[in-house]
Parts: sequence; structure tokens; C-alpha cells
Amino acid sequence: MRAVSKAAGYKATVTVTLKPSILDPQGEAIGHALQNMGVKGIKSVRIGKHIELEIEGGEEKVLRAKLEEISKELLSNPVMENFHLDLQAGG
Amino acid sequence: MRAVSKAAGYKATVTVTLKPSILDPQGEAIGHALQNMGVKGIKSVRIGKHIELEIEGGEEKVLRAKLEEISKELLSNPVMENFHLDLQAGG
Amino acid sequence: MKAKEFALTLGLSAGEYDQIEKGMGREPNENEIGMFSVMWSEHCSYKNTRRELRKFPTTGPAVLVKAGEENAGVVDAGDGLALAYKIESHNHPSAVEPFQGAATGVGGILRDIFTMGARPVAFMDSLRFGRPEAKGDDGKRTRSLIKGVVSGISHYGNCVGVPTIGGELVFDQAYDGNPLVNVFCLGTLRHDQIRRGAAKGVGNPVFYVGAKTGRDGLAGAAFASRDLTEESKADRPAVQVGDPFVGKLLFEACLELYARPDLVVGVQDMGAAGLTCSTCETASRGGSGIEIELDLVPQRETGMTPYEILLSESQERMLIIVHKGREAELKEIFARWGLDAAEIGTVTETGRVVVKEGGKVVADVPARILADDAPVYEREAKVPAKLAERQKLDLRKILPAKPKVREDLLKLATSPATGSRRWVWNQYDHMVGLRTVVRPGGDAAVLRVEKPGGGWVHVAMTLDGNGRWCAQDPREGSKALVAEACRNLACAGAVPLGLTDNLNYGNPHDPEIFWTLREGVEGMAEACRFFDLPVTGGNVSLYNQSPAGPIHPTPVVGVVGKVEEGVRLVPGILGKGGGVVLLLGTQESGGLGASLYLQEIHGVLAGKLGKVNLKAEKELHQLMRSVLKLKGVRAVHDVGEGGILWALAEMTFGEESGGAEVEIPCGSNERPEEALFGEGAGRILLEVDEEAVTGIEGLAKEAGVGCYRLGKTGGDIFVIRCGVVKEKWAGKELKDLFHNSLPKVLE
Amino acid sequence: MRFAVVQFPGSNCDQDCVHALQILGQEARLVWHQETKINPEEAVILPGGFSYGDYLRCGAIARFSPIMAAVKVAAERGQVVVGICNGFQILCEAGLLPGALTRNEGLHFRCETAPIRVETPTTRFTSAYVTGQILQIPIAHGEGCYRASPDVLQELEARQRILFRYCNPEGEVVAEANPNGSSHAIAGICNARGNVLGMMPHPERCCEPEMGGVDGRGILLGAAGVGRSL
Ligand SMILES: Nc1ncnc2c1ncn2[C@@H]1O[C@H](COP(=O)(O)OP(=O)(O)O)[C@@H](O)[C@H]1O
Ligand SMILES: [Mg+2]
Repeated sequence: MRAVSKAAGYKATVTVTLKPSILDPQGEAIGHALQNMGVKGIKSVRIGKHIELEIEGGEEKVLRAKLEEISKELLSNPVMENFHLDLQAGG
Repeated sequence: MRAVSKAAGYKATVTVTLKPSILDPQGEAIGHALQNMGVKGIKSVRIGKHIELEIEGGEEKVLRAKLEEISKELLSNPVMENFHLDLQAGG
Repeated sequence: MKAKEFALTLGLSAGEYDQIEKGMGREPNENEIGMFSVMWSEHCSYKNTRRELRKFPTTGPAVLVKAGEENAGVVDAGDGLALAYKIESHNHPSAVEPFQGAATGVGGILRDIFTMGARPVAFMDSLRFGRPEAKGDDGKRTRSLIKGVVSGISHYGNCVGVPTIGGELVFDQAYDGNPLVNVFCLGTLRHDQIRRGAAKGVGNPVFYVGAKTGRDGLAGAAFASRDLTEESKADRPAVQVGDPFVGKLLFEACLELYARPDLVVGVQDMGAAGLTCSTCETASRGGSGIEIELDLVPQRETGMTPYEILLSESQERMLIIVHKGREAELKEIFARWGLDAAEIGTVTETGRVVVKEGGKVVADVPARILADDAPVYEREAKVPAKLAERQKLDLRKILPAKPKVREDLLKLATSPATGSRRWVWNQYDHMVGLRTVVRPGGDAAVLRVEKPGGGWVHVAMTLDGNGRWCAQDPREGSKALVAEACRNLACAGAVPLGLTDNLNYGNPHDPEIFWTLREGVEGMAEACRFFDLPVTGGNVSLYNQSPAGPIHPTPVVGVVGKVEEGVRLVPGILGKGGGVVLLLGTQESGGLGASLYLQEIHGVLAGKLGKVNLKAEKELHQLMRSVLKLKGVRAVHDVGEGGILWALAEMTFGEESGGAEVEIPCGSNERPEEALFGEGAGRILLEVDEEAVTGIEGLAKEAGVGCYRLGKTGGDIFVIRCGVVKEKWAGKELKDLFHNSLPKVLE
Repeated sequence: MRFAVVQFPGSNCDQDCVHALQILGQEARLVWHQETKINPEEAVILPGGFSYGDYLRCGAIARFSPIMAAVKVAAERGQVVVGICNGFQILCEAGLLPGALTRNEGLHFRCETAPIRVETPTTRFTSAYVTGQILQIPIAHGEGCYRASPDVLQELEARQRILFRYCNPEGEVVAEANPNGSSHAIAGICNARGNVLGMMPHPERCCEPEMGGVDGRGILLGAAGVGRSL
């Protein structure tokens, strides 16, 4: 088990979304556009980032910690965004 | 079952990613930044969009078809992007 | 919590609370305390600085709307044309979220301008950060702040289609952790289009237009009125997000609305303190009252409390009062632009701002108390203990025995502090609108503006600040700023019409900081009076300090002027060659006190500026404008930071520019470095045709201004002689360093 | 020629286009995006700006504006349609031109005068110029990096549908002179029929000496059908 998670690569997906009370101008514009296009019932549209990383080898625990850090420091702005990290072996 | 899926709302997530053949300069810039931060083993970084929609009521099948259409026509550009739709009742 | 305790947690003082209770005649409720906390914050009330601001000259034949009357001042540019302009800071928001902080700063100043009835036609930005080349985390943070702020301005400005045509970018450790982001906007209008922010006519409907209200930037005005500390980060929900798309629609819709005859009574943007500020200010100006119902306010989020709605700083919103019976016209226009427009209340005769929620009164405050009765403080002022020490300068201890001018200039060319700012203004659309006649990169930007009756007026503008000068001598430093700004305009042949200022300082409760501010204001006021330059408005940003200490005292001025008839605009860079280099002004350099040279090359901030000779400056500017009407002037550049050598070098940095060979006068008891890099005296460099020299000399003689022939242009080497110094640089050597220094550290 | 300059919410070069056309002696009217009619004798301009904030993707929302159906019909009828900057992005999103415009490779918005080289003088839009002529035309965009599938690129090359390429001041097409990383250094292309032009540079910004040059005149006059008169 350990050998596997070390040798193979990883695939990480970081999803960055705006905090609930932060305005999302993009989402608003798309919501309006959908309305104008006749799509009914859209209550809200929010746009976030979907970031896929492929990573070679390494220890899963260490890597996860590193990715958490990166997600907070570089990939998202904690002032206004939340992130969700999903890490999978075998990328 | 049907009653439920009709009455309650839906939550849809559309993930838009760049086609593999399309260059992603933003992803590359982040890859470089990660390298500079001393993160090892990053093979690739690709940036996509994560779009969350909250939708009121409606028939699931009809809604899904509509969302597929929107994803293809508006939310993604088939020249350079792929999308993945995930629709869940009970938004 | 008791009312008073709550007031204290919002930053009001005990004395202020007592004054509120007395004015109200009862204990204020939570909503009312919230309203007072923002309206009586420094940001909205200028309680610590109002006495100082009164020292500025504010009147003059060209002034159409005075400082303090409305959202922005307005001056007459002749032929029925008027100019509205103002500067505003967004320092604290940009420190916390550089991209959105800067973007919303642009959005905010934009609203101030179109609120006046003007079409916004240009932005400028004045930016100050720590050193981007610093090692470790400091440098990293600074670089990301710079990139964030520049892209935030670019994002908002480009999207609304208003060109950003100039500004400044300064790197100094003094701004580490507390960047300065000041944004200026200019708008144009006809005299008869000036709009007022007054609520008049009892029974007239009050409209809310623009974006919906959310919990954005709750109490941002109060936030801007405190020191930046670690705790500021806990204030993070205060981040506001700008929507330039809606910003653009909003100003187009408003301009369309204003164009309808006799429709609009009053307009006020919702900036700091949002709905609270706009209702009480319009009521106070109109000598009336306003009653609104919060349930009618368009809301983006559910479950917002009255407190939140009243204090929200959501962007892209305006309050508009129209004549009763004309509601449908407003609604039609805003619907066409796809914007919310809700009638939320009416003008009353009570003199009170009454806020209801579901028909129930949740706040009821006399408008005047809220808007105009904020306390005014006379803060304690004390000469900084270390000032005299800092002003000492012993060049013998600093300069090497033998001048190293060749290395010095190479170092200057390499430093990001002095490098080309193209990296910045390339990211700004500086051409949209087809008005930009002189693009960024020169002394002053020039716009052509259509006259009401057809034809163009050329308007020149510049932003200038200098924390180093003001740190070393607050009074002379701010005088020098005004002189420099006017000199920049003179290089574009323009007569200054008006000035707007942004006073960026630290905590005013510190007597040394307050003294510095007062000196700065008085110096600026004196210079303005001398140049017949009315101060038509501005902004004060205090509490600019981080745990490392306060920023340099940094007043920033924006000066707007009109290019004189008959002036030919010339570039700031040399052509291919064959011209004569002239110096207008004085042969004196003003010395190295507080100079960029000492700081960049020797790492020393010491000494002070020479005394500013306002009379000589004024004569020089007049001469410059006359010279620009002659034939044969090829290039003009004023001598500023870095002194005459740096100014000459900059002239050779044009893509096509050739070199020059010049001799710079060196006084007998002066070090060549002083002559070459001293930046304390007002001077202007020219490249002219040989045939033009006599004419210029004649004009200079008449004006009593010095005119000296320094050498000639051509070749591709830059050669200088000054006393014992003789040096040369290959043209490309300096040019490449200059153009690459900024991208190199930032990319 | 009479021009219809379309105004989307967020367009900001619409007035500039009208001004430039008028300077060149052409008639121009603004057409609001909610209108549905383009007259059969009109040439259409989709101007620069940030239609719908350029949110999501540049031009993505604008293409659904009511006026775009009429623009499509006009293009099919053979009327002239010119998309400048944001207009080019909209034309690609709408499928009136192939490919897509993506984020500049350097990731920054860029505003500067960028030399472009005329590749194909045989179209109406370039009839004022000769092959290899270098034009100084301002660019101002953050997403001008042209991308298309290899087939499309090949077709554009083979049919000489690439009208302009970014080049250095000497007219050489080199990587350093490519401001956004566009494939094949593409600055402007036309459709197969030759009546639809999309370009990132702004010809309307250089029709008067005071604005820094007049190299854009030929393109607008070309659109008006009088390019050769220059
Ligand atoms: N430094 C200053 N010098 C002169 N006038 C100033 C200064 N600072 C602010 N003012 C004037 O005081 C008034 C209130 O300004 P301000 O509160 O900044 O407006 P806003 O509500 O748009 O932020 C304005 O007319 C402004 O021009
Ligand atoms: Mg205001």
C-alpha cells in the first residue's frame, strides 16, 4: 500500500469558490443571460475555479499538507474564497 | 419519487476544462510559481471553471437536457473546452 | 449591550456618543449608532483634519463647484466646457485584497465624477509600495500587491472604457505593508449640466438604482479610519467586489437620465457608508428630510438586517431624486440598461432621515447632525523629535572620494524604483475614447475634449507625490510637489486650472504625525495661492501605518490645466539627433538633500530640499508655455527626481532616440554628484533646432529666466562632462536596463 | 456607405467607431443590441469593449443578443461585417468566423501600438494596401490569443484568409513581436466569402494624425468599399 502511494503519481483537484456573501459579477451576468435566453427557474449562478494538478510520486500525507498550503496561499484568496481539495493516487 | 424531484430544487455543477491540446498559460504560470515555492514533482497544472447553478423545481429530465444545451452553447466553447455536468435534486 | 458600549466597539469615542445622545434627545438605537459610526468616522467627516483643510484656497474665477460642496469640484475650461475631477484613496482595502481593493477604488472615484453630471473621460493612478526587489517574504508580498493592484485598476478602468492616461508608481520601504492606492478621475460636461446632490421638493420620489445590496464591505469607512494591524485581517468580510460591467451601464444610464430636461432633482452616489451617507447628505444639502423603506431596497442576499442594509458598501449603486410624476421615465431608462431601479422613499420636510422596515421605524435621525455635526478636533502637534537630526547632511561621509558617475547612472537605470513604468500603463487601455493626445510616459498627459460648440480643448493633467521630500521637510516638500505638478503641465504648454489632493498620513493622534500633516497642508496651501490654483476637493487617508511604523507623509496632488492656444505639443524624448540641448531655469541643482540619488545609490535618506523658489518657478512655467509656441522645439522634459543627469538620460530612452553630448555646469564648491543628481531646483530641458536657439534665448531674457546651452544631440552615445567628471554610455546600454528593470523583478 | 455600429451592454469603442467613420466621410448609426434589424444595404461593425463584462468568456454572452441573428443574416447575404477586438471575439463565439480568442500568453492586458503586416491585399478590407505593408495600429486586449484546430489554421493559410499578422518594425513575423501568442501570429482573418473580417487591432484608433497615425483608414474605407480610393 505504502509503496503504491509513493511510486505512482497523484491527481489533485482544487475547487475554489467565492464565499457566500461575496458578490460574483460573473455569476450574476450569466444568470441574467440565461434568463434573457428564456431559461426558467435559475435561482443563482456562482462561478469558481477548477484546478487540476498532476503530481509525481511523493508521500501522500506530506503532499496533502503541501497542497493544502498551496491552495490557501496561491490558488485561493482566503479573504473572499473557500477551497476544497481532492487528492487521488494514481494520476 | 417523482413528486420529490419536481417540488424540490436542483443543484447543478458544470465543470469546464480546456481540451488537452489547448495551451493553458495560466496553468503554466501557476506551475512555475509552485516550482519556485519549492513544490516538487508538479507535472501539470490546468485551470478550468467550476460553475454552480441553483435551479427551482421542474422535471429532472427536461432540466438535464436544457442544462446540457446551456453547457454546450454558453458555458463552454467547444473549440477549446470540454464540460461535465452534474445534476442533483434537493438544492 | 448598552448603547454606549456598542458605540465604543464601533470606534466612536465616549464624548462623541454623549454628543449624539444630546443631539438626538434620547438614547440612539443600534442602527442609529451604526449610522453615526460611519458618518462620524474620519473617512466621511474629516473630524481630525477639517480645520486644516480650511487653509486651502478654494475660490477663483474658474471655480464652478467648490471643494466640499458636492462629490467633486468643477472648474471652467472656457467655451461653456467644464471639468469635474477628484482624487480618492483606497489604501486599506488594497492592502487586504489588492485586486478588488484597487478596482473598487476606481469604481468609487468614477461614481463621484458622473454623479456631478460629467462624462468620465480619464483616470490616473498614484501607487506606492515597498521594494519589489526585496528578498524573502517582504519582496514576495510586495510583488503580489503590485500585480494585484495594477490588474485591479486595469480590470475596472479598461472595462468601463475610460482610459487610464497617467499616474505614478513609487517603491519605498516606507510603504511596506501599507501600500497607497490613490485614483483620480476627470469628467467633462457643459456648465448647464452640473448636477447637485440635494434632496429637494417635498413629496418627490427617492430612487435606488444600480446593483443590489449585499453584505459587502460592511462599515468599510470605519475600517479605513483605523491602523492596519493583524486584526485588520479579521475584518476581511469588509472586502467589496466591484462590477465594472454594471459600473459602465450605471454611468451610461445616469448620463442618459440627466439629458432629459427637468427630470432629475438630485443625485448622490453610494460610496463609503452607502445608503446612510447618501440619504443624510442629500437631505442635509437640500435642507429637507428623507424617508425610506428598507423592504423596497433591492437585495442580493436574504435575511439582511436593517443595520446591514444601511451600512453596506455594495458597489455600483446611486440614489436619485426625480420630480414627482416622472418616475416612469427613470424606470424605462434603467430597465433598458438592465439595471434595478426601485422607488424606496420620498423627500420630506422634517429634516430627518427616517428609515423603516416593514413599515416600522428602525432609525430616525436629524439629517444635519449626522451629515454635518461631526465633532471637529484640534489635534496636538509636535515637531518630530528626530527631524533636525534627519535633516543633517554631510556629503563627505557619504560620497566616495572620486565620483563614480558611470556606475551611479547604470545603477539608477537598473533600479525598479526608476525604471520605465511601461509595464504598468501597457496594462491600462490608455487610448479608448479617442481623446488621448499625449500618452502615458511623459511629464503630463494631454486629452482633447470636445467643446460644446464643436472643436477641441486640450486638457493636461498630472499626479505628483513625494514622500521622501515630505518626510525630510513636510512644508517645502509639499510646496515642491505643487511646483513640480505645475511644471509638468507647463511642459505641455498648459496653464493650471485647479488642484485636487490626497493627504496620505499615519495616525493623527500621534502629535508628530499631526504636525507633519499640518505643515504639509500649509505648504501646499501657500504654493496653491502663489500659483492662483484653487483646491477644488480631495481626500484624506489617515492611519496609514503598519506594525513597522507610519508611512512617509505623502500628500499627492492632481493638477488639471488647459493647453494654451498656439502651443505645439512635443515629446519628452529625443529624436534621432541634430538638435541643441538647452536648460531653462537655473544652473543651480538644489543639492542632494532628500534626493533619490542618495537613497538609491547610497541608501541614505538625509538632508532636506532646498527652499522652493515659487516666483522663479512661476516665471519658468510662463516662459515654457511661450517657448512651446515657437517653431523648432523638438522635445521637452522637466528635471525632477534623479536630477539633471537622470532627466537627460530619460530623454535618450525613446525607442528611436539617439544620444547626446552635454556639459553640465558644476559650481566651484559643489561636488559633481550634486550638480548631476540634485533635484531641489525647478528646471526644464529642451531639445531644439539650432535655428530656434536665438528666439528662445530672447524670450528667456525678457522673462528673466536662465537659458543655458548644454550641448547637442545625435549619435548613439550619451556623453557628459561636469567639472572633473567625463563619462559616456553606449545608447542601448542604459536604454535596455531602463526598459527591463520593472518586468525583470515582476515577471 | 452606411454603417450599423452595434452597441452591446459593455461595448466601449462604439462611439469611437462612429467618430472614425464620420471623419472618413461615412454615415454611421448606433444599433442597440436588442434591436433585430440590419438594413440590407448596411455594413455592420461589432466594436471593441467588454460586452456583458466579458464575463465567462469574451463575447460568450453577446452572441445571444437579439441583434446577432440579424448580423448572421446580413453576413449570409454577403453584407460586410467587421468585428474589432471584442467584436472579433463575438464573431468567433457566434461561429461567423472559425477559432477562438483566448487569454494572452503573457497573461496581461496589453495596450500599445503593435505593427501588423498586410498578408492578403486582395480582399476588400485590405485593398488600400500592398502585400507586406506594415501598419501601425493600436491593440488593447487581454484575450487576443487566436487559437484554432490545425485544419482550420491550414485552411486559413491555404485560402489566404489571414489578412494581418503581428510583426516587428522591420516586418518580420517573429515570436517577440507577437503580443499575445496567437497561432501563426494572426491579428485578423476573414471568412471564406471575404465579407466578414475579424481583427484584434483597432483601426478606428488611428484615423487621425492627432491620435498618432492614420494607418487604420484603409481598413475602414475598405469595409466601405472605397479602399482603393486611398
Ligand atoms: N484633502 C482635501 N482637500 C480639500 N478638500 C477635501 C479634501 N479631502 C476631502 N475634501 C472634500 O471634502 C468633501 C467630502 O469628501 P469625501 O468624503 O471624500 O467625498 P466622498 O463621499 O465621495 O468620499 C469633498 O468635496 C472633498 O473634495
Ligand atoms: Mg462621493
